[in-house]
Amino acid sequence: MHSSWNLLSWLIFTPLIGAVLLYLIPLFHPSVDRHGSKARWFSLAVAVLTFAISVCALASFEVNGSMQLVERAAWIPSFGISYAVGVDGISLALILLTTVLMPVVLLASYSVHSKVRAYLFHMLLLETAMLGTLAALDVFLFYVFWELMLAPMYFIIGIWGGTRRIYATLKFVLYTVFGSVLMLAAILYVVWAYAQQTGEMSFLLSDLLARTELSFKEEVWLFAAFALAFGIKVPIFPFHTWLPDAHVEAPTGGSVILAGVLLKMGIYGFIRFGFPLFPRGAELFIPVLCGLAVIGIVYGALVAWVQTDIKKLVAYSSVSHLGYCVLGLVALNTVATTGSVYQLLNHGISTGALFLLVGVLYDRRHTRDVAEYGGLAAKVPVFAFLFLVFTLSSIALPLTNGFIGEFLILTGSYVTFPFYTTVALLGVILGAVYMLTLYMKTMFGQLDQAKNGSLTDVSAREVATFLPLLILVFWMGLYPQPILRRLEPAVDTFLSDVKARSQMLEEREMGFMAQMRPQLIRAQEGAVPGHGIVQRTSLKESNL
Amino acid sequence: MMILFALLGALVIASAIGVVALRHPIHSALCLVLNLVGVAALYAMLDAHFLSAVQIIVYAGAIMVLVLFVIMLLNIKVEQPHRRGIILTLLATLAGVCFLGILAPLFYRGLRGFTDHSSKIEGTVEAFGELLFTRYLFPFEAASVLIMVAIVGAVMIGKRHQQGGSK
Amino acid sequence: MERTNAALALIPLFPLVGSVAAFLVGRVHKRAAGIIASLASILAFVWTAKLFAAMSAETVLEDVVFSWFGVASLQVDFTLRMDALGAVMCLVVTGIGSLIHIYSTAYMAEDDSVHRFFSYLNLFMFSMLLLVLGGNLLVLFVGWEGVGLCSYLLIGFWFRTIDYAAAGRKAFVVNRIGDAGFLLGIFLLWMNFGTVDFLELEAAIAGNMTLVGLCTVVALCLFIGATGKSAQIPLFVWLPDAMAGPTPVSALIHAATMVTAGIYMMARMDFVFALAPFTLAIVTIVALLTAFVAATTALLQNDIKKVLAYSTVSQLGFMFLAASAGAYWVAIFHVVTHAFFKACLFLGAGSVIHGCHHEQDMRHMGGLSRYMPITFATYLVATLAIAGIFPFAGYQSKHAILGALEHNVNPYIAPYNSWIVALVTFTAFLTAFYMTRSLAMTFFGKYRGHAHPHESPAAMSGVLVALAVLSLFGGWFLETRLPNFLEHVLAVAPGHASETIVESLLHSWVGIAGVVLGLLFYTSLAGVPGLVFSLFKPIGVLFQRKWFVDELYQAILVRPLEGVSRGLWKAVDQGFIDGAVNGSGAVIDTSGQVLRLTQSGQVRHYALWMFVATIAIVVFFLVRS
Amino acid sequence: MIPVSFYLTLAALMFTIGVCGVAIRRNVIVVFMCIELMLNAVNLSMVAFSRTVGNLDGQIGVFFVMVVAAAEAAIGLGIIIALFRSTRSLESSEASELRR
Repeated sequence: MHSSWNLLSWLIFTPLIGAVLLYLIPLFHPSVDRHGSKARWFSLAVAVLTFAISVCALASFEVNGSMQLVERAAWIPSFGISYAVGVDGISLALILLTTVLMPVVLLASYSVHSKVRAYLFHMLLLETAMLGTLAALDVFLFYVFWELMLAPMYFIIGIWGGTRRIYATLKFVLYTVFGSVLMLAAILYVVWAYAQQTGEMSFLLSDLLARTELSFKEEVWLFAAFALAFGIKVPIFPFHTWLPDAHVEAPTGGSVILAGVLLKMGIYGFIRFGFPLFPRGAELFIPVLCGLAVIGIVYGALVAWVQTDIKKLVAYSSVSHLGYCVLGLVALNTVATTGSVYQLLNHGISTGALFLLVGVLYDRRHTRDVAEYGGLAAKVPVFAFLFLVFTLSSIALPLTNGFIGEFLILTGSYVTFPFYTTVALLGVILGAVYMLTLYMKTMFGQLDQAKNGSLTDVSAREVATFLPLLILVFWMGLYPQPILRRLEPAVDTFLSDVKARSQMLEEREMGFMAQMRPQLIRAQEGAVPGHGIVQRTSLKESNL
Repeated sequence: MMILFALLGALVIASAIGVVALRHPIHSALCLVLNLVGVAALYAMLDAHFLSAVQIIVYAGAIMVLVLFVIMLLNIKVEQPHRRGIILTLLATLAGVCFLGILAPLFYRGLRGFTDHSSKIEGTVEAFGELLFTRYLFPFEAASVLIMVAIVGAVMIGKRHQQGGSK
Repeated sequence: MERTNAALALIPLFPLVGSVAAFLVGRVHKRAAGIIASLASILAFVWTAKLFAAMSAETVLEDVVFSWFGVASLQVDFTLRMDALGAVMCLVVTGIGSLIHIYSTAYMAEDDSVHRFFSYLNLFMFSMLLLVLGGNLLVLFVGWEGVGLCSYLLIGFWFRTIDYAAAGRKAFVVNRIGDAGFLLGIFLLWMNFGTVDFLELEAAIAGNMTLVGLCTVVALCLFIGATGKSAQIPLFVWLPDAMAGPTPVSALIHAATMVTAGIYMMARMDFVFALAPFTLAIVTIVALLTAFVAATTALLQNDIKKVLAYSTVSQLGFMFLAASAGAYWVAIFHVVTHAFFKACLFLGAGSVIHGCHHEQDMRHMGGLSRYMPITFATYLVATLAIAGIFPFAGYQSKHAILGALEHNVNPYIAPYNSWIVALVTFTAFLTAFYMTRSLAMTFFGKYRGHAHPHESPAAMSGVLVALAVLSLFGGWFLETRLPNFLEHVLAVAPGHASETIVESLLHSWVGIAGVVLGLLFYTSLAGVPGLVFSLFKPIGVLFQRKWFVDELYQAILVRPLEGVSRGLWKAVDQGFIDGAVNGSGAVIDTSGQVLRLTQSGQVRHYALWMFVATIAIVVFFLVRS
Repeated sequence: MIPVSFYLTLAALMFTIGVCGVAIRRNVIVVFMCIELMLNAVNLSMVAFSRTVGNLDGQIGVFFVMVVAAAEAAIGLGIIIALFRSTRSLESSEASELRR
């Protein structure tokens, strides 16, 4: 397929067009479409269409590490801002995850009863924002989409959420905005530096990567700003407290999207922007990120264990799982980083499915308290089976998707961080503890709550929502090669880009200093002992 | 000339103070009419004949009638003095004095350099009209649109309220 | 070594298909589930036997099913491989598995969710076969975790009782601890050798004395994995609880097959352990302790299945002892004979439980030999076998273990060989004693229960007879054939001289002594056990309460960890982090509240402020100029 | 001839009185009239400047201010009537909905 088809633009904006049409076509007006069922079918069709387009993108994608399906057009030429989109293996995989999850979420939207049309509108808008974020190759465009993700989520939690939704949604938005404002400042600084050095303005990532020269100190600060924005989104350990609240209060669909896609954006941001732009700054922060990731793994697992709210438990398990992704990312070798991206997909599927399952229970019983359940396996066997499968996927049992990701991450990161990885293995154990405890308390035992006696098993529609995820769990566990094959070259490109830029910056800075003030070099080396050594060793290992 | 100016100035200031100081709105309004007439006379002294006429007709005539009409329509009582109002009065007066104090040196320093071209211009209807329909045609038309919008707005405000009131 | 391609994938495939079919068909036709599952299992056995018949001791059958996953230098194929060791294990798994399937069709006939049972059971067969056929560490690990899952599901099969479900969870979690160690071993091996394939690893490691340090660590990690799966100290606590599952499950998973996976893995990785004498010394000590502690615990249990469970733990200790002495074939030999007689014992216990209407407490049994003669006879044979009395199967394997321990050349252990042999002999004596106790309490004396015991149906008793026959002749049959068959895969010590029957009988004095003493204590001298118990009360209580290991773990591990978790959640998450977050929010809110006082909402105030601000701005510019 | 700064001083005084009136008075109509005072003060200064500079532009400005003032009167008085109907008072302190 030719890139002049504008495949990516169609992909990104199809949901938006659908969202606008929801309001333009009088057929979907609440007075005509009383229960919103027409609007639901329509938006489902839009999401499926988007999925079809993403499959086309996959079909025209060649297996190599380059950016493909690139489209570029000037947007605000006076500031060098352009509309530039493109995908490599990593973003394509995440885009497919998004387009797969979206129909599932829309199918699950039957639990939303009020303002259906607005809900669907926000969901579709959110999809556009997510796809745009994943495809953007212009920093400004990325930022716009990044912030655009926030608005629909704000309304989804704030309007259709639970009892403490206002608190949760404010916390979510303020946390995220706090980070992303710093990121904006950093972006502007980088572009300013670029303009200073080249005499022209450009927000295009490839320009910034190729030609912006930053000093080590600048890099550290800029990476810190990016890391805060992305770290909050991931979320990395001390910035995670918005997540349980947001998850608990969000409606089912919101939780699924939040866990399934939004959390991935942090890691994606690190891969696409944070690490390549500021390789030496990142280098300095790797031990910190790694430590926080491991803390997050163990901490999330421990805290998840003592939760009594099912959604909160799953939310904390997300903190633990995303810790693995961060660990794999900062290990910076092909195995671990590929595993990290793969684990992003897994987490989207298994945790998304777990939230859907909780949603199924919540629709029937309107409580998320573990103590309110128990012995359900006898009453709702199909549900129990689904719950079991996704639980196992979540605790990374071999032949489910989770195992591949976790194994790749741990194997790869063991090479770089033997100690941290050994500690992270605690998470493997604790993961089984909290998930199986949850499963035992809800599914096993006597059916002692009278209200559970009238529970009905999953309906055909609900089965339809789980079916794609179920297939993916086993497919990705049994035969991950089609995905890994596309991820690996992209990850290799990422790693070599980081390495190359790091060397380039190092040489330029040294060269500049040698020209200007030779005596400074010695002072510089004295001031940051070890820095050069750390870099050289870890980059050598990243050849793996 | 100077005597006339002094008289007019005294009238303008006195009536302005009257607007602010008198309790009854009707009295304030009447003072304002006096003030406007005084200003109109000052315009005339500055050779702005057309403006002087318009000031009398539009301001003193039309707008003030409207204000008086509203005051009578609403049958407004005398304003009761307020405890915090005294502090506010003092504060406002103080601020005003400060303001004047700051302006005074400005006038003194800044305006000495001005040369006076007083004899060269005539604010006649003819001169005025020529400018309005050539250089200022667009603002003029825009102003007419503004007035139309204002009329529509005024009607809408009145009308909507009638509906609300009837409920 | 000749590597030949063969359709190995069919072996695990039969039970996998059977699992799905049994579940789907079984939902409609209860009886069909058992038949389908049994058929699948038998087919797997037949196919294994067919392949086995065609292979020689040196053959390695190989089947690369598909390339599983691969990133950079980490390329993993889904390889199945069957060499002599794999073939032996495969035959045991499918053979014993088929028998237990058949037994289960009768045992579980009255259960409501029999389709679920057989589905899980076949799934277990699938995983176990992957475990023994896996050609690399990861396929083995798939089976390793898979059997753990099935064990979890089957222990908690009667999930309506929350304790059973909790036992399943305990099994899974404890196994996971071992698995973490196992994973660590895999990481180390991959990191250093860039492969996880057994043959490639063997080629890289075997006999390379420079790798001793690495191998010590790797072997330790792998052994941690083995302690989890094969219930050794410190991770043995799950196995007694696992008796919550249906009895055929206990027989298949928790006696005959799954728990021996650790031994199998050790034998499979013998080239690593061979370079790690220090680790082997640790294995010896752990296994010795496990064998002894479990045997003492078994002495005073009243639940018939608990006795067998602790006996299994103890026997697994024996196997590890053999393996740690480098006599892997002996360990595998004991795995096989143990599978025969322990399956027989468990199924016999199941038959008793079935006959006594789900009574498991031996104090409410007794005199059952009259009601269920076949069960009694087979139980007797198996008891004599486990006691290690000639010519029953246990004799040959136990004798070989003691022989191996006597000639242990491990530099860390060799000086204490005689002590170890003495303790093992004593443990063997205890084994004979407590097994005789359970035999006597169950089948001798007067019936003390209230039910109406009856013999089990033919499907059950037939299987019992088959296993009893194996327990009777299995050891004798395999004694020379097994080492010959395994010698190309495992190090086999030069065979000991054959002995006469009299010598053999003399060598079984330990077992005979145990059996005789047990018979005396629990039939004619019925008052003696109580007397002995009251004499050594503290020790007795210690044994009876299982050395307080569960309580200990609960107190030093589980509770503190839960407390810490709760503390982290309340103090760090909600207190500290959210405190900081909400605190900064509150600061902004408060300052807003203060500033709000300036906002009176009255236009004239705002006007005044505007005026003041204008003055301020003008002043600012005046001062600047 | 009267110096232009006399006019300006006069205008400044008027303007200040207007501002004080806006701040002091609570009656909305009086506030409205004070605003007219301020407008007039500005107009006066503009006419004076117009003479100083020597062209009619300042006067044109005044003309437009008057137009706007007329429009403002129409709308402003409409709002005052609306306000009175809803609060039965012309106290500006009564109309403090913004604060809540």
